Amino acid sequence: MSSQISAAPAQNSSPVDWWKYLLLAVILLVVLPLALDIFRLNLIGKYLTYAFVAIGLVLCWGCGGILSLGQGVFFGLGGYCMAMFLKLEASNPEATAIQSTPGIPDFMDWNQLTELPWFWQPFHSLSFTLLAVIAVPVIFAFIIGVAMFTRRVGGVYFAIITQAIAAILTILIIGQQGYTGGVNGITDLRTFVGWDIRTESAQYLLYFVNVALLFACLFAALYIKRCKLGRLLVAMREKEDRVRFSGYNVASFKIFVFCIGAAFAAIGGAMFTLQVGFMSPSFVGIVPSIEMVIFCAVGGRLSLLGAVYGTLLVNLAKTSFSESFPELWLFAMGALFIGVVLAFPDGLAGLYQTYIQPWFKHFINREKVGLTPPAPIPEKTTTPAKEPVASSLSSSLEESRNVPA
Amino acid sequence: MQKLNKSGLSNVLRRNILKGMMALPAAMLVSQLSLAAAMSTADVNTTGLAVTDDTVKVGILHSITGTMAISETGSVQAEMLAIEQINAMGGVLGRQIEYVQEDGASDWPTFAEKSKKLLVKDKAAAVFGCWTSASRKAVLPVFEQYNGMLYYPTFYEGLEQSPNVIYTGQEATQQIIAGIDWVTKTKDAKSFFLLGSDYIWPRTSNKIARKHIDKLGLKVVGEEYYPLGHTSFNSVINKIKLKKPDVIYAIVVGGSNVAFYKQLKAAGIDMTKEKPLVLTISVTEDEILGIGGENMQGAYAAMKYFQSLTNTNNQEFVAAFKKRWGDDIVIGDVTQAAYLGPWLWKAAVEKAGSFDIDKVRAASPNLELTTAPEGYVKVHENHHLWSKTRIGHALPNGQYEVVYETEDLIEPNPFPKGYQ
Amino acid sequence: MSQLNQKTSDKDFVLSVEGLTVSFDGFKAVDDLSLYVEEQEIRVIIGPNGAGKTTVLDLICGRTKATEGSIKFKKKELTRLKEHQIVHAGVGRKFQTPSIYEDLSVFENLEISYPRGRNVWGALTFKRDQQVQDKILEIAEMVFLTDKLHDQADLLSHGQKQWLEIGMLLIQDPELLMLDEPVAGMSVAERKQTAELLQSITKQRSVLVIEHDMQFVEDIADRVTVLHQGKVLSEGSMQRVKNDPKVIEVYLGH
Amino acid sequence: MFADYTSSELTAIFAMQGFAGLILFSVFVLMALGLAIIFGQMGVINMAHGEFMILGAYITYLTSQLFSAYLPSLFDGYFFIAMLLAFVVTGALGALVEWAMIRHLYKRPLDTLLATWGLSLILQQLYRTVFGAREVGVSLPDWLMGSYAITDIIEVPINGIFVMVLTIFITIGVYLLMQKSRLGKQTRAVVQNRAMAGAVGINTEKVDRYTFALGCGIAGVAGSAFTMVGSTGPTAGQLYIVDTFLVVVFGGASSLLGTVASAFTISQAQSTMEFFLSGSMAKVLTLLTVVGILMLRPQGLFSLKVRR
Repeated sequence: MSSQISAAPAQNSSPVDWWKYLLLAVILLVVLPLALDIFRLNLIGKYLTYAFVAIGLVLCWGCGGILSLGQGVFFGLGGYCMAMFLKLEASNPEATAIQSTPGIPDFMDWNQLTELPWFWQPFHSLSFTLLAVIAVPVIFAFIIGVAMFTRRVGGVYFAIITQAIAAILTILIIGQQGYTGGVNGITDLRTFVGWDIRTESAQYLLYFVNVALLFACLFAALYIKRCKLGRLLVAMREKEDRVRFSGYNVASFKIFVFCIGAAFAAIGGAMFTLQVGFMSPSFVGIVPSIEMVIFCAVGGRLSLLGAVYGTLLVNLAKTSFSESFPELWLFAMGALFIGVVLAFPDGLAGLYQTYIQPWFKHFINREKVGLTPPAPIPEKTTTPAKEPVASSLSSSLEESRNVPA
Repeated sequence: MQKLNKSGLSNVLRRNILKGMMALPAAMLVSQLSLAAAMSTADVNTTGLAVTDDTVKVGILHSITGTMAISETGSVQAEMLAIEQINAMGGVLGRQIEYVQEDGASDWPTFAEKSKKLLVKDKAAAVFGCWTSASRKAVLPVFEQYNGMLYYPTFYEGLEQSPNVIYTGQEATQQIIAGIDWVTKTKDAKSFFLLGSDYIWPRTSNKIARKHIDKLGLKVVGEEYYPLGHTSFNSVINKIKLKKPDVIYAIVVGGSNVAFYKQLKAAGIDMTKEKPLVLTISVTEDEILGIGGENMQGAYAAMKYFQSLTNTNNQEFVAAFKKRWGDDIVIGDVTQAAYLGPWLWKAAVEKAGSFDIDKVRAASPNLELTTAPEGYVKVHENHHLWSKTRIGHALPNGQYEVVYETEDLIEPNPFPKGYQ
Repeated sequence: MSQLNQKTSDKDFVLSVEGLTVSFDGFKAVDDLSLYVEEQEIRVIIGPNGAGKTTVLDLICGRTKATEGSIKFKKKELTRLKEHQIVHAGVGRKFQTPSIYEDLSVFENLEISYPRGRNVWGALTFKRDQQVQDKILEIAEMVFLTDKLHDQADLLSHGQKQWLEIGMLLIQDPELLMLDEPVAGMSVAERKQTAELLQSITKQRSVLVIEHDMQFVEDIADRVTVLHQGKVLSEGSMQRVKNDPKVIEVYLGH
Repeated sequence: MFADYTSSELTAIFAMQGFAGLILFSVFVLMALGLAIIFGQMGVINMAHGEFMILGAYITYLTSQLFSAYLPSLFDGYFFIAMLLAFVVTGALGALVEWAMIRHLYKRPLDTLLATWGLSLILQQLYRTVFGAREVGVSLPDWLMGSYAITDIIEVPINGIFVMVLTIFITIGVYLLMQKSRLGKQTRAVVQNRAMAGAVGINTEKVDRYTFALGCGIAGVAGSAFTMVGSTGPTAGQLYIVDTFLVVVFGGASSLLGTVASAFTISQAQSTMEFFLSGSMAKVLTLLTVVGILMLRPQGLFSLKVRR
């Protein structure tokens, strides 16, 4: 039966271009460490922690159409959990002998706390901390997800509410400075289980751990994107009701992918704390949350690798711009936002697919001429890139507008 | 007025303009060059800082963008002016100062990143910068790890003493205790309402104020904090009206200031009547620009510097500052403290005969500066400055009239016993 | 099996709707409506615009919550179930405008509708095995889309999209199939094909159809229910309904 | 906490506290009205709304400078001209932005969020370059300053009354415009069915442009009014944006009445809580309550149950 053969590889599940992942791995693991000194490499490592968030956004926003403007919350929660552990380690009684209450973090002493608050106690334990880094943000995401998705809050409303949550958490962290370090954040972190994280060798090691975790998240995201759940996400983005009336509990899938995004962000946050040596409420707020969406949009909201490249490029541009023209930076960043949204809604990945890939394939095909008869190229990428995005987003607005029924 | 302001800002960009200015005191330069030759670079720089036979590199690290740019602009201008003046006088150890300016973008992690860049990549011999406590806390580990030297200009909460920072602004006790003593003695104040933005400096400062008020046997009738950027203060103003304090002790910062004083005036609390009297430690002439002189008229501020100081040092400084940055510019306490940074560093380097951080640090304590606009200052062992505290009375033109000044220099005491 | 045989045991309706009422801010879109559908029956609901036809389907499939009344499907109360639970119970619903996933291929559209891996874990571990592929091919053939299996769904014609959506329902193998205007926008030939399709698929199930095309209704309907202002105006064979003076007045007479 | 006060003092305080809530309410309404039109009626998420407000504030500042330099005798009345100018200029900028950016994005509402965020960054930097990073002080005519003493304790700020009166006028104006005027009807028609509205001869492009410009113009007037109570600096606009969106969403985005009601609820809640709690906690609790209620009732306070 010829149809049997044709049934197996459906078009959208074309094989993974593993060489692209290999290329990224080579760039991150070989080229950059060799080409850059540890200062720059550490910066790259810092930027890559944002890429964790961007990967999560590809799943949530690109695939599932769920735009969260509160991903900074999860990044921050993960980072804070790690920072609490490191801070307790840095606040041993010897190092804090000058305080009125030695042995507690310095900012608590400044705020007249005389003992460690209960919720800080478990962070003496490494294993609890590692668990909390993931669990706290995921549980938080789960609660938000259950509250919002089961009530079918979607699209624009979801974006605004997550934004408000980010604002609330920022005010709370800043207001409760005796417990959280306030606007200063948790600073002056030194060692991780006795290992000085500020030395060059530590920073090299942390960088590689960071990249390894990034790839773990990339592959996890790739799996999700390519399995049935990934197709369901796309389906939900387009026709949520159809999915629902095909017998799926739509909310549970949204909650799942939102929690995954939160988990990725949290890992990024924890790695940020380790590599940068402090955590600050400025990551929890609205501005970084929106910036992370932009990293994802620049890379191409549907492309996992694009998210990584987008994050790197925007941040490198930001650093170099603000080093040479600090006052022009905001103009450039603003123009980038508008440009990407208006002209390249599929970001770098879209540019690659429309311009570079066809040329690339053409080139390869010319090489192959003579060896094998030229096979017709399945031009999957010629479908207008803007269309899916447009329809998905308008349907998400419809969804959100339909809420009051 | 705005035009001048604008051209001033765009100048910030054009650091190359300095080169033109360096050419001016050519004669001096020649004589200094021989000095430079006398002190070989290898001698004055044993730790690989960015020092050549003719130049030495320093960093300026403030927010040029973001919410804090409002406050930090004055500091940048002061530091640039000081550096230009030092260069015109022949530089430091015969070497012209070149500065690398970085933007902290009102974002603490960015401050950390940029400070690291200044120390690791640029090998800056000193960094002048930071404004908020949060940015200082963010860069502190970096300066300690890479052994840099930071000159920090802002009045702040104390509770810190780093070998890698010289604090050119006042720590909290210097600013607070003298002010409270003054209102109790001369204005017969008995009750206080403490108000602040919600972060560490106002909270710590109010704690010190409260302890001191308790010590004096007086009463605190209320203490309130509002998030940074909060703009509606009517509720707290009602509370103030209800509690009828003699003194509103206000440590509101940033844009909230504008809203607070405008609403205070609109609510019928006329500060010129001094019932209640407003005493602030956070509103400099810089902030009054935004608040509007007519809204601030009658308030008192306790600080170490006001633009209206009449000593000759200050008159020269104000004239030079206006010449450089425009006639309409105002100079606040922090701006003056920022101006001290490069001069203190120059003095320390020259005393040490070396740019090495460790030698500069060793040379810093007990260093005196007689040319400071605020008068005479001296560096304490604890890296803070001895300074006088003055009380200014706000005039409608946005300036403060100095109504009181402590007789002696106040010793800095960043870890005040009994006040924590 | 003959229809008469079924009628003798008419306590066992597949779907029995009783006293169903829903009001939107006081406006009763469906008002005390009762409706009974038998096994393997093709029931067509007709009525003028705004009669509440689509709302009835919405109520049955859980898209809209009833204010009052009960909907029993195989003796199971549906009014308290969530949409996906109603689907699991065996009710499938096609929307008025074709509702398919235009970004996915026909194959993937059908695959997503395949009733396996319907929870998060199931979807994560779902395998495209032979069983799934065979079923998809079978359904594709039924809905005349075998050639189009690997086309992206937005390239289909309007009629083909309607078929695809019917196919997506068939693959779930529901016992009650609800179709909202299945032949709207179809050519005459396509209508005929669709009518045949419906006849063939009712061999195992009941079908509830909303349709305006009277010729099509005559072709397929076992019985017809006429709705007017949220109430049942008339019910019975097409012939009877056509001759009902009430119906003529409010609907056909226009 | 009330034991120390006489009952007349308490009455006075509650009266003033209520008034403080009303001022906050006016501020919220002014902020949210423009957004209610742009977001509620057009579905565009304008993250640069705060920057449009600040533009209005800067225009007011410029006008005040101009008047005090050239027309000091007319200074008392400059504020009205400033508001008018603020409306016109921000409205014009709004129309420009709609033409250059927004009209390409009507089908992608979430993307308007990103694009307008970019716009807000550009505007902020523009203000910083033009007006300097420092806040500018807007001097007010004397008659707007000070307060009106009703009793010994109860004093009512005059600019507060001014803001309230202004709010009432603008709200009524906007309501009439949206409900009764041709533009309002056309706007609603376009929002409900763009294709159909176009088919019956409504120039949808023009309607979009005017509506967006109107929303921005109202933001400009709001900014102008805010110079009386708040600060005018390049980044001041960002302070308002979250509150503003919450007010609109909480009210049920498509209903102007809902926006007003939600502004009232939120402002009264916040000002009452501010009196009993610390400022930060009051803010957190208010926002939390709003978000909590939105989770329970995502459609907001006011919205019609519609048939779909």
